[in-house]
Amino acid sequence: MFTDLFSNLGSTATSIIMVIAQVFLIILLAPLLTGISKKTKAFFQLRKGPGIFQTYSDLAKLFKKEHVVSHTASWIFSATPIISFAAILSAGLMIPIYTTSLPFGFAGDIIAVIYLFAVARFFVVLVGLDTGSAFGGMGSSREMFVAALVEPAMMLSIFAVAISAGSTNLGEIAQTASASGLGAISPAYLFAVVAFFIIIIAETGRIPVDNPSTHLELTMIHEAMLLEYSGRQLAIIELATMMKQLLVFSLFANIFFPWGIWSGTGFDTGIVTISAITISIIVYLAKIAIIAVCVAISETLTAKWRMFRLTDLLSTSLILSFLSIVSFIIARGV
Amino acid sequence: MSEFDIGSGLMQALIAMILVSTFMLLGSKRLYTSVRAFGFQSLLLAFIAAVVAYSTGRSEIYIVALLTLILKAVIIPYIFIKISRDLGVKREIELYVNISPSLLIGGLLVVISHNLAQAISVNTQLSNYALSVSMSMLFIGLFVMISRKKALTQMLGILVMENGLFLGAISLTYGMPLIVEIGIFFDALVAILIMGIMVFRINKTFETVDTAALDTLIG
Amino acid sequence: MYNNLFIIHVAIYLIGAIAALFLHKNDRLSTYAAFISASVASIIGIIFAYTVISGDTYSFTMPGSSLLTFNLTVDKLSAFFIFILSLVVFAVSIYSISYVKEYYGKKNIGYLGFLYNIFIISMVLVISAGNAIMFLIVWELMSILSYFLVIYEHEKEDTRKAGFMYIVMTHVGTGFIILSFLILASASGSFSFESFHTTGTSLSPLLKNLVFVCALIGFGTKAGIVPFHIWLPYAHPAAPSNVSALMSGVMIKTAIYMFIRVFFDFLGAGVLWWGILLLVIATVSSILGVMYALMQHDIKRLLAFHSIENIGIILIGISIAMIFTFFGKPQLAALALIAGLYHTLNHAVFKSLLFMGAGSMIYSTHTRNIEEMGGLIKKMPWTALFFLVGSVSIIALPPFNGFVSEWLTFQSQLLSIQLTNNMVTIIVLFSGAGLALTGALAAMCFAKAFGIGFLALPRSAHAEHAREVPFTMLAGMGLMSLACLVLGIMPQYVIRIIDSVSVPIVGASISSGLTTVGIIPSSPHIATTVSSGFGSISTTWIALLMVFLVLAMLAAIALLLPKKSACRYETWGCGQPVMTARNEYSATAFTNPIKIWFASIYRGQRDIQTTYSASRFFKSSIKFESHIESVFERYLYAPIIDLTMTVSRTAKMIQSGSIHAYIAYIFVTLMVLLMYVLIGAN
Amino acid sequence: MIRYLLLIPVLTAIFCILARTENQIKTLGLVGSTATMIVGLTIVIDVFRHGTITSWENMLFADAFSAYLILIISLVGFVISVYSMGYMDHEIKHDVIDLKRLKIYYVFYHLGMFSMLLVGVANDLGLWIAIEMTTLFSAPLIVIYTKRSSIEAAWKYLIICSVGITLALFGTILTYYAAVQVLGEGADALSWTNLIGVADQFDPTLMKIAFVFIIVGYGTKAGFTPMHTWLPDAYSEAPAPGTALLSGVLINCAMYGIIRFHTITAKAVGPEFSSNLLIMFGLLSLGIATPFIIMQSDYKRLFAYSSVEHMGIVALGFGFGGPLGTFGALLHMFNHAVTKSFMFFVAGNIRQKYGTKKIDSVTGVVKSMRYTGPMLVLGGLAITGSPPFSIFISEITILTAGLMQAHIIPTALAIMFMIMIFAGFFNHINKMALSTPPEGVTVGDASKWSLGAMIILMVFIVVLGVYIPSQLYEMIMKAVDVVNATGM
Repeated sequence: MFTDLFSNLGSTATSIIMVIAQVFLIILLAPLLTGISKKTKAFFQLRKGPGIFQTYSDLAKLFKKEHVVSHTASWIFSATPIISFAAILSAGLMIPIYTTSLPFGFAGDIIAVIYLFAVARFFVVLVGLDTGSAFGGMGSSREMFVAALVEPAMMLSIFAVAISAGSTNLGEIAQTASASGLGAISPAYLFAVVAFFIIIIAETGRIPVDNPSTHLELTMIHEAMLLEYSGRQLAIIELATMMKQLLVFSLFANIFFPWGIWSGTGFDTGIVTISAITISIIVYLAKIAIIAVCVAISETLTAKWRMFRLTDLLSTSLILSFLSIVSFIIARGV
Repeated sequence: MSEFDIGSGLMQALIAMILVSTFMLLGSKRLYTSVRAFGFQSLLLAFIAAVVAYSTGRSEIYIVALLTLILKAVIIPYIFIKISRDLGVKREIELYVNISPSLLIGGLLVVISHNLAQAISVNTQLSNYALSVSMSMLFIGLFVMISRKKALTQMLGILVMENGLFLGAISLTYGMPLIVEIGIFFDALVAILIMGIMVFRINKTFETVDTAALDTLIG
Repeated sequence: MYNNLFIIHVAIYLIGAIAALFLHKNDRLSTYAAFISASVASIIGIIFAYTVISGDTYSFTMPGSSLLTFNLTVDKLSAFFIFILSLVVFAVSIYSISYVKEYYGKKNIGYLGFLYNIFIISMVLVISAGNAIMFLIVWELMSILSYFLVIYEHEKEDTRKAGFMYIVMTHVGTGFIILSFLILASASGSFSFESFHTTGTSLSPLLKNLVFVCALIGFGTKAGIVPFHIWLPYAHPAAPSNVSALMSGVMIKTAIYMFIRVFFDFLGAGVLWWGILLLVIATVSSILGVMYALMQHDIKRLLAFHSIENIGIILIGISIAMIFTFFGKPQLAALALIAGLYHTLNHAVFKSLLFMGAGSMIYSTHTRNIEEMGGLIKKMPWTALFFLVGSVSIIALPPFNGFVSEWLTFQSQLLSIQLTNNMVTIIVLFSGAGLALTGALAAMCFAKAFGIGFLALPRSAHAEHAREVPFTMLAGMGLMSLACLVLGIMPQYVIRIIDSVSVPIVGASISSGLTTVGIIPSSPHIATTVSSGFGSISTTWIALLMVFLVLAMLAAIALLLPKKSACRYETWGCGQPVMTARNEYSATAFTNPIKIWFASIYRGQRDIQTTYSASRFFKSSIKFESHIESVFERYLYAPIIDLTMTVSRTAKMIQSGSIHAYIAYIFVTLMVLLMYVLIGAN
Repeated sequence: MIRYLLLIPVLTAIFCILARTENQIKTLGLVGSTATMIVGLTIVIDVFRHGTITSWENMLFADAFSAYLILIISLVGFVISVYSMGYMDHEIKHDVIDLKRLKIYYVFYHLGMFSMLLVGVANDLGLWIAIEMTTLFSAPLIVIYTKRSSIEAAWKYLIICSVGITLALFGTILTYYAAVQVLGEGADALSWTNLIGVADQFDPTLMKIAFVFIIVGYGTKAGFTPMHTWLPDAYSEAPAPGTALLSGVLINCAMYGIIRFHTITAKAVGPEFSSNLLIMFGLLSLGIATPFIIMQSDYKRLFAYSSVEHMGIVALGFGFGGPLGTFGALLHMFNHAVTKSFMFFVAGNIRQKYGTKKIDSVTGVVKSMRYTGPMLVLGGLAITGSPPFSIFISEITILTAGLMQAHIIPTALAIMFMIMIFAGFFNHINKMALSTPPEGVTVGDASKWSLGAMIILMVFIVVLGVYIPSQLYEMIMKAVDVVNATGM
């Protein structure tokens, strides 16, 4: 009776192993990515900067520290780190990391992923309001504003990807793209890449949209909402944010540059499989590292924009996605 | 209708005179002259009725002629003059439209009536003429009601219209059935009576018989 | 038994209505009479709806005279809407038992209970009418009764204005409906819907388009689509909250029902531009609805605007179904229609939940302004929880119900790629961006509504003294919250049911897309495997995953981290010694970025008045006023009203009081007509 | 039987003159109208069962159409007399009118009834006399309150209607002239049955001219725009039951006259000519009533303009024609008579309570008057054609007929005007009914007589909104046959 679900993979056990592997990969890689990104920025700013593993130590320390909760705050405040962590990790199970045959690929497609991210965002925004601090409210307001800007552009770029792949399930999108090799590159594809790149910057709160390393309250967006968090709660929510960043990068990497990803159907081929998986993971690491570096470079090259200028940026993305769709539809030549 | 040919010429002359009397009424600026013109017109009508009665040989139409004579040519003008004396109404008629344009419009109305009458195919020459004059009187009566300010002159307008009707009834159909005819007669009389009472009322309440003052109910 | 269920349930409503009226001297008794009977009747209604959906069409003809025949036909579509109605009525009735206590001694409860029950009957009959005359009668009855409910608190000036606007708008709508039905009736020679069904598709193109446009305006007015929505944000807040829940949850759905009935059943969705026009209107409605909602601080007005938004989302599904039907893709049409119907059900559930929540907030705080609430989560934890569930559902967060229907809508938009008409595909896909924008703005709006209304410190004395509402009110809300969850995590069953409803309409089924896969048997996922696999989700599994992860994390925290309880302290306020509610971010400020972004649409105006005490450096007070302009009221309706007024004023001059003029009218009329005859004769 | 029908009101009027006390007059009035109603209904049933009946050497007769008119007159007339009991009681008590005025009211009320019934049963062009009589007998009802404005209204009523009636008489004469050409001279030429029998041989142009005079003439009395100008004045000045009589019953008599000639004209020159004129006047009446309703400041005038509107709708119905249109128009005559009388009763109650006819000075009727208040709202809905009230049914029938006869634009225009009228009307009703009453207005409703009369009408309004008894249906269908000349 379980065969349907795991028909591609042979047995329940392997699926469980794969799920666990993915979970740990996501949790473990997320701080590393932040480290790489910080290091790159430091490099270009001619600083030495912290090591790429510094983030791990920061998190470990935060877990040990005591946490302070405001009098004003309600249960929403305490629940949010866990809810947003769970939501983002659930989304992570639907995004191809090193394999396109996701055990939970059927449970949610890209739309579900975006809405799971939205769950995390919604609760974080509530927290911004929950503490009663004016900064929190400001951060929440801006966060939602940026989200409203991002959402249409993102949905359209996803549409662009989905219609060309003929599916919204990420595993299949990656598989289709990877199977068609370099033939996937088309005008539609190029428009979509640029459009999506703008979106990952906005979605992960990078310059010019938000500055993750700012400590000036009036300019903060994401950080402002988390201002009241401390200790383990801060650690969990920071980790969740990093995970989201990793996942967005992975989305970008495996949708647009899926080459090298393992798309095997089971472990039955023994050593070949294991080597293929290893290669896949290494390629994956390389890809997201490159993306992180690219994002860091683009961050270094631009200054943070005034909030109301962001409409320009995101309408660029919207138009590009639109062009991508149009060129795909025209190219299909019906 | 052959027996009627004898009276045809006479009829036409009488009808023409009625039209003239109508224009007299329309063209006069004095109340008494108007009333007299109306009386004259009614007298002519009574004649016409008598001619019709004679030529068709239907004696009951004589009754109609007599009633017309008594009521319209005598009693109603008398009532009019009495009312105007009692109320001290000014002799001069107040107008919205002056005499000469009034006459012009009257002429136009006669032309229209004539055209209308000609459009009807069943007409003989006489009935054609009678119809056009009676319609003219109807229209001119209406026009008098529009262009004259005082209540009394408005009543006069109605009476001219009724005379027009009567002319039509008597000369086109040689008198409708008597009972209907007489009914119409008394109805008209009652109407004039009630209006007369109303005029007194208006005079008492508004201290004028100028109906232009009766314009408080708007919207 | 099956045949009698319908009659029985209507009869129970009726008994409740009459009993409430008779017991009006005793507030408590009439409350029980009205609302308990309504909830009993609604249960029977649910059973009845179920029997029809799983069985055959139910029809019933009342004995009537030769001109007026009343016949009821409840097919699967009607039954589905009766199900929605009964479900909402059940929860709302339970809620009402305590809610109406607010009015004890102040208003006539018997009258309210009477109207409430009769209003429900009228909605049931609207949904089940099988004949145009009967439909028009009950339709207008529904409007009138809801008008009476809207003006229940008619002592307030605003309520009277809202009532007037509502009755006029709805009557305008009815006028258009009458025209469209009469065209159908004069073509088919009968008023029965059955004959409309047979002749509708064979009408001449002109008449067909006329029927469509009239029906669109007519029912669109009731549904509240832009630009006919202006009554909705006034009327829904003016009514008592339980009635608002019914109006927003059910009444405007009757228009959706009729959209489907007319466009598919009568007209066969046979013209392409119909679907496209409706799609554009729907998208614009959803965006503008949520945009105006964002600017509202009156919680009920906010929710009312969200009804406009959600009607838009529902109609996106339905219009895409029309487009697919036109292109001869019944399976895709089925998917889109199911998306629309699913959202109809969902909206009914969460919107009534939210209106009940709003009612509870008002019940406790005696204000509708969320700027004066705040901190309610501590005073009324259950209400807060239920309102949160409603909020998450309406903004379509998984695993709650709104997500499923929005996902289906997105999928049907995506599947337009299978159409051969490029232009249509692009329009449909682009509407997806509109839907996404709507979603994001809705999230912002409910973050505001919940965040400002329930979180942080109380913002006024009203909120300070708020207390949790009585049990039945919580029960009503709890039920609907549960429904939100169940509809969210078990869509596979719901879709099967809706599928059987939509099969007679579009002629195809998508139940093959419901693959049974899973560790837990019978918890399959839904997939849009229409002609080729496209996307799949399993909210059951998403929910399970999230629950599992949350539990795992709690376990991990408990096991791995040292046991430390949190240290409670003040919120950091930039060094200010005491944090008060005045430091908090306000709802106005929260939505200000959007207001600036869409300044051209909102046309906001602000007015700052500063008074100084000694010199201009010492401000004694600053008064800030800001309001937005209702574009449609100002640029569409106001000119029409002004024009009517000017014309009327001018026309009124003909009654000048002068008798001479009056006679002149007669004279002129006579002359004109005689000339007409003369010209005709020559 | 027909003779008794005419005799009873006249006798009642005579007895009223002789009566000494208020109670005697009022009792006489009620008894008289009850008797009239009973005789009227008997005739109606008789006609319904056995077909046309005649009396007095064919001078009087009743076919299905006249029986239908008699039904409306006797029924509504009776209810009005019931209402008068309460209304006049209040006026006497508050010294608004004295015994003499009361007597005038009752005498002319019954004379008015007589003349209207005569309209129904006059078997020839003598119909004209009857209609002229209705004008004369109803004029005194307008001046019951001896105010300046009443006199002004009465004067306008008399003059304008006299003009109209004179024009109508001319039309009648022309018709007779046309008939004489075919039938030869003699009294028989004037009876309806004879006229219709030979109408197709009439001279068409003559008949057209005749009908123009008829429709302008009787149209004045029926309140067709632009001849309606007397109507709001007269309606607003007469006492409420008098207005109910004028608007509910009398107006239908004029319409009856027009339709009799419409039948003949349609036969003589083909249906288009007279139908188009009716449609034109119908639309004009609807259209002109609209701004006056929207901008109205006096609620009795408001209801008066609504009568103009409804006569327009009736004209539309007859103009659209066909069995459905005529049916709708006939039904609408009845529904309008009932509903409009009801509205004027409401207006009477409100005026007696608030002492003003200004809409702005009336608020909170639902609070100050427990029964009249809701009735105001329901009546307002009913009169503007909202279901489930009777007027909706007749309007929808008429509109359907319009579409069936392919008059799409007139139908659409009519719907538009109806909606605008609804909006205008409800704006006023909303203001009057809701909110709290002004200071100084005590809580309390009108007398039982008044409310009783209103409840009787309400029953008709509601029942006919959802159910048309088959007897009534067949009865109207027979009248439809007469009007469309299909039954012969």
